[in-house]
Amino acid sequence: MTQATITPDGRQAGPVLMDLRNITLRFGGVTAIKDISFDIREGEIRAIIGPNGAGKSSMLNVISGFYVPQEGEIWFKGYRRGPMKPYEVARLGIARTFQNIALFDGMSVLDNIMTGRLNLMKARIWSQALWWGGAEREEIENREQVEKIIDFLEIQNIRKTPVGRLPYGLKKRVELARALAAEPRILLLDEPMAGMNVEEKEDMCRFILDVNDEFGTTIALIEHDMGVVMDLSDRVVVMDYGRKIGDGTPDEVRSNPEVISAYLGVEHA
Amino acid sequence: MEFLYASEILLNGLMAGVMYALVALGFVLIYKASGVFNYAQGVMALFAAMTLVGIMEGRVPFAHLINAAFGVHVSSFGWTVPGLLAILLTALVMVGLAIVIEKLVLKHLVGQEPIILFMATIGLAWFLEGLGDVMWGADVKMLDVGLPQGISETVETATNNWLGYGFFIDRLDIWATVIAAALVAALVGFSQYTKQGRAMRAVADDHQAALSVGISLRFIWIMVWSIAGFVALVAGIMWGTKSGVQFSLSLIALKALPVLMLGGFTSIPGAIVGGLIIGMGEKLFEYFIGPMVGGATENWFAYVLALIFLVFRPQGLFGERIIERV
Amino acid sequence: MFYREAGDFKTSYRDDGQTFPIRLDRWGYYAVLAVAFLVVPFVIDSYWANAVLVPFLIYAIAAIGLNILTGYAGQVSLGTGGFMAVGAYAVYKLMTAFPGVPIVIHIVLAGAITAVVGMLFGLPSLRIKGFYLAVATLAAQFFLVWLFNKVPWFYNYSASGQINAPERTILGWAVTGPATSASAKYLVCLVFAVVLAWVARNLTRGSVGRKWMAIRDMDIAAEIIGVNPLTAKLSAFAVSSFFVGIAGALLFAVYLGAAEASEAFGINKSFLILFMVIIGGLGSIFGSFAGAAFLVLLPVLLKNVLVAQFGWPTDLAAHIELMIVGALIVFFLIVEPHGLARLWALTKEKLRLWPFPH
Amino acid sequence: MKLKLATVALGAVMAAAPAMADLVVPNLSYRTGPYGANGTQYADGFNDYFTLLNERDGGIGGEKVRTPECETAYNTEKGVECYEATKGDGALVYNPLSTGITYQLIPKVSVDQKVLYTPGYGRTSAKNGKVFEWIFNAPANYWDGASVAIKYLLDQNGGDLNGKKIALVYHNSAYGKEPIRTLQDLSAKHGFTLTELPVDPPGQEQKSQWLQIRRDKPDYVIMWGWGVMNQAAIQEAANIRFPMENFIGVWWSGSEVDVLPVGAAAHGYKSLTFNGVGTDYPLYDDMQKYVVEPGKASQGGQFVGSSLYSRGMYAAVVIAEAIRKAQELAGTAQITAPQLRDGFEALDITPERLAEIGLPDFGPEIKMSCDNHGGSGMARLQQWDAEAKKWSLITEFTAPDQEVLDPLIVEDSEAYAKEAGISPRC
Repeated sequence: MTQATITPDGRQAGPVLMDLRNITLRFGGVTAIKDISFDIREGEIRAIIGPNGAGKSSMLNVISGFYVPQEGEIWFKGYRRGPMKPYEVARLGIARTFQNIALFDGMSVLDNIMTGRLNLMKARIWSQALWWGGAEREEIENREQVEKIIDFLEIQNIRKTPVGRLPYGLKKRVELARALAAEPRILLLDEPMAGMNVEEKEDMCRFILDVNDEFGTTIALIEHDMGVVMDLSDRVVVMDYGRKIGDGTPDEVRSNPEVISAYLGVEHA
Repeated sequence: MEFLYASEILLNGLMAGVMYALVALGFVLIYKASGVFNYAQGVMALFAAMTLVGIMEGRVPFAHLINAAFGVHVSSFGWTVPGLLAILLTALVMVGLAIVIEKLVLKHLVGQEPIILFMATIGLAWFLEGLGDVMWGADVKMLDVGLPQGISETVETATNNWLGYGFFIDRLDIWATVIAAALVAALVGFSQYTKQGRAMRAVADDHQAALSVGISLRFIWIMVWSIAGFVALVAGIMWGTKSGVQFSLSLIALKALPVLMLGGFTSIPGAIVGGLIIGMGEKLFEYFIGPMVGGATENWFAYVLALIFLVFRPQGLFGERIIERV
Repeated sequence: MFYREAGDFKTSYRDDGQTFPIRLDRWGYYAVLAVAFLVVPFVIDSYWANAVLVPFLIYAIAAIGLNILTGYAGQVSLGTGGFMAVGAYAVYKLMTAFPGVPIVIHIVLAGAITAVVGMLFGLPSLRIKGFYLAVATLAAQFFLVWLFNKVPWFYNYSASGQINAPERTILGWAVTGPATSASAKYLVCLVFAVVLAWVARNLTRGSVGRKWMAIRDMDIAAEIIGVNPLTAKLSAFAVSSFFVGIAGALLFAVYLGAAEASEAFGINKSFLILFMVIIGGLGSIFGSFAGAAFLVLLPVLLKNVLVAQFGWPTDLAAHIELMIVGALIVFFLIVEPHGLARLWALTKEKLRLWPFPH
Repeated sequence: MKLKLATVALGAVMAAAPAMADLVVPNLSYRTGPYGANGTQYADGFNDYFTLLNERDGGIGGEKVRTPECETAYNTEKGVECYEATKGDGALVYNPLSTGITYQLIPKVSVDQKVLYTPGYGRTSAKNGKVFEWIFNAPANYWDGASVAIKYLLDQNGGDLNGKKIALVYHNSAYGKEPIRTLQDLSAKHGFTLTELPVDPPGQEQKSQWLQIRRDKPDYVIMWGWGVMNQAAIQEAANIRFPMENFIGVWWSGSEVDVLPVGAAAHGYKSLTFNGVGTDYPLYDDMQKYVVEPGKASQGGQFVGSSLYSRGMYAAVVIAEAIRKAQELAGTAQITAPQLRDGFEALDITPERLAEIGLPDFGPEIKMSCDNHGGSGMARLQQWDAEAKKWSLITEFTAPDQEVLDPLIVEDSEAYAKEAGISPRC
């Protein structure tokens, strides 16, 4: 264990939890990510920003194991992660939400959140078939945990509603609940506030900060809304055209000339 | 000598493949334009062939039902209709059928999941099968629109002189190949060079976009189902000439499914190449491997071939590559 | 007014997770079970058993099996007939090879064997999706039927390739073979149907069921949240085939007593069971029963009405029956594509508010 | 409303069992499905003969015969449903015209004590009455057929088939597999080589089988087909110019629907048969007068005299004679199924009796007993005349090679007896 450091805004940030080294990802002839390295520390909120097509989502997909980079190494909890299937990555304790909500439309809110705990439920198939020998007990225990998250995210009244019927903002919240239910070491959020109104955004910000505070969950997020990112995160990676052009605290990034010209400059020109 | 036998089998397999492709073509047309996997295509071929025979022989439609209901004995108008005119009339019936199907079924199922649409076409298949029998009776009907049958002596003599072994090629198969080629050419021409054809392709590419530029989806559907009905008629004529018009004709749909898997549901060249591969493959397998495993392998071989192929190329021969995203 | 959930409070998660959370439903269910077990066996005659109830129960089991695969795990299969044949031939081989072992064990083992075969044919589902998979499962259908037809070992080298179920008893009552009484047939199938429906319900409400549904609703997202698609899909194929295999074993051993692969387990059977699932409702166990009841009863009903009541010629009646069944299927899909189960749920929702809908 | 519907539904399902005091001979027919074209003609002949007896003689022994018809579509489950729906009605005997349904019904009729009469189809070893008490399959079964065909070929070749090549093209089902064992034994005995070529039902596509025949050039082709497979095979045989006179079908491959679609090319095709064809029999005068002209014939009598119609009628003749015999033995006109079984076992249809009925030389002599439920097994050959569009009989009734068949029948029926726990009677 390396010793803990204190971030500029006074919050506790732990040792390096995940370290991405020289990641390069190509699709056919197109290079989506070019030799990027950065790390994520235990307990921090890490943001990845950049204009459209900068490769942010690809980066998240690399972390969650959906894309396998052609080059580079991923270190997690001090070990090098070999090529893994997405579900194996999930079992390491990496949970995520999606840019275009990926909830299971045919299931209720409760069941959707319960799917987040699938990796924590160990009852064998025959035990479940007969609903005997731990299957029921396990179901109830996990239900209790899920109910805590439901309370936390204030979605008690829609527990039994099929997610297909929910409005957009609530879906985003259910998706967060599902990711949280997995009790992840790292929570990846892919544009958690995209398409929300101001009120919903404020709620979501509050939830993200609370999650970070109360559960101590490490969070890596992608977000467009610069104001939100700068307020929320401890450290920021800036990407442009698949390259990393900046990395540091929000203040550092804000004053980085390359970032200003490549990103802010373009957006606010 | 073994090589000559094998080539003969190969040629015959290719021609059988043309017949499969003919059925598969109808599937592809409808799937492309409306996303409906039309299981009723086989029954449509049966229905078309029954109607054709019924019209040619001047049978009274629903004679059986009329007789049962009113206690009379009607069966025939007492006239016969020449083949070409009857084919034309049958084509009109198929257009009418397409309109009815669109009005009564498809219109109400817009936006449903593909599996529901698929099931609806099976329901449709049962209905059409019953309707065909009630309209024209369930007896075996002979269909003769003047297509020749039997061994082609020209080919046999030619190959005998040339290779020392007379190849067997069925004249009906030769005709089927010619007609299928003409049909495909006509379809391609239609979709490339006519306004309706372009509209059809636009719909196939993107429903929403096509709608937004003012193409009537319903018109396109009726048109596509009519064309598929016509393709069914052609397939029905071929198969009906070969083995009489009767119930089993509807089962040719099962022959077309592996062709579709292989060729991709959306590709016309895929249907043709897939048909050829399946026809050739199953005949060669039955001929060489069949005797070792007890024969009658044709029913499953095509499916297993297509299955193995798909495991390596999940989108089929000509299907577009599937890129997964989140 | 009478059918309501207001006031029916749950005080534990256990209560909340039960199969019939509404009290009246629970009572209705117990009443149906009581009638099925305590009344029907004493009044059933062989026509009702053989023409209606036994096929209904057997098809309900097969429909639940297919519903697990198609309705819960989202993998469309047209190989059900082939898998039923595996169950039938497995039970036949077991019955004739080990006559001393109780038949119930044979039937369950036949299900297990089918599960293994089902997993084998489920392997391509990892690469092939949607309709391509549906058509690919036809390979199982045709190949299995061919195999049972071709390899004499499967039918004990009999001259014609027919298999016949010898007599086996449970507690001294014949349940297979010619001497089986109508009520014995019915009871065996009923016990299997009830137990298997209960098992299916347990599986689908637990974590296995959630894995299946996650794969069904969005397979990529499911994999990213930690569902192994291999085990999820293969377990669905295995469980589904287990059910289907038992249905096949019962169909052959208890119901028909003799069978031939290509006739009894042909492609039509696959379609029939898929229809039951769709008409009944994808992803609903009650729907599987409803769908089976609908498609077993309707043809019998139509035949009796058209031939016995109207006195129409049998062939005309059969053709019109085909038209009516086909039209009804289309009609149902248009009116309620989610099947009888949804229709039933909507009715109950209305009833819940009745007579004060606002 | 719901309740009302349910009541109607219940009533309709229950409606299957009115009881009346007639002789009930259910006709489990199939007029739809893949084999509907064949089944419908057979069913017509079966119905019409009983209609004739009712109209002309007032039934049999003064009792009218009822033939409630039930559509099976050649499907075993529907067959079972039909059986269950009709058996409570005082049904005496079943003739389902399907080997599959027969296998379903064999155990059932033994328990319910109904007679199962399966002329020319069904389970061959049911000939052994010691094991199969309730099943009769006279006048001939599949193995008889195979043997008669080989006997005919022997006859054509001066008694020697040594070194000849014979191909069997068969329907890949229980039915089609029946003759294989017999033919294998016969090939060992007579020294011909046998090639087996299965065709998967329905059998529209037979190109590879016939290309194989074209290459191997067998001397003879024997066919066990049904439905569309028959005409597809005859068409393909014509296509490869296989000599039609060397192509012999079983009796189920010898109807007009099989050869007519092939046209002139089918000329000379042969098939087995155990009944006469055409309307050149005195009985048809009565048939015309009492049944066809008054409009009482099934489907307007359009198939009268066809091969399958005649076979259906012949089945009805045998059943009617058995009923007559049973009435005689029981001393009552209103017989039961067990009495009918006795009637079958005492049945003796002599050529004289056939002439009396108005069908001289229409079928072979049938004499059954407690242990022989299959009669003499005699069959004959017919040949298709494509110009006249009719079948003509080309041989007399020929007896099969019992020396080969008897051990096979004993073996198969004893295996069944052991499996089903039946102790032999007689």
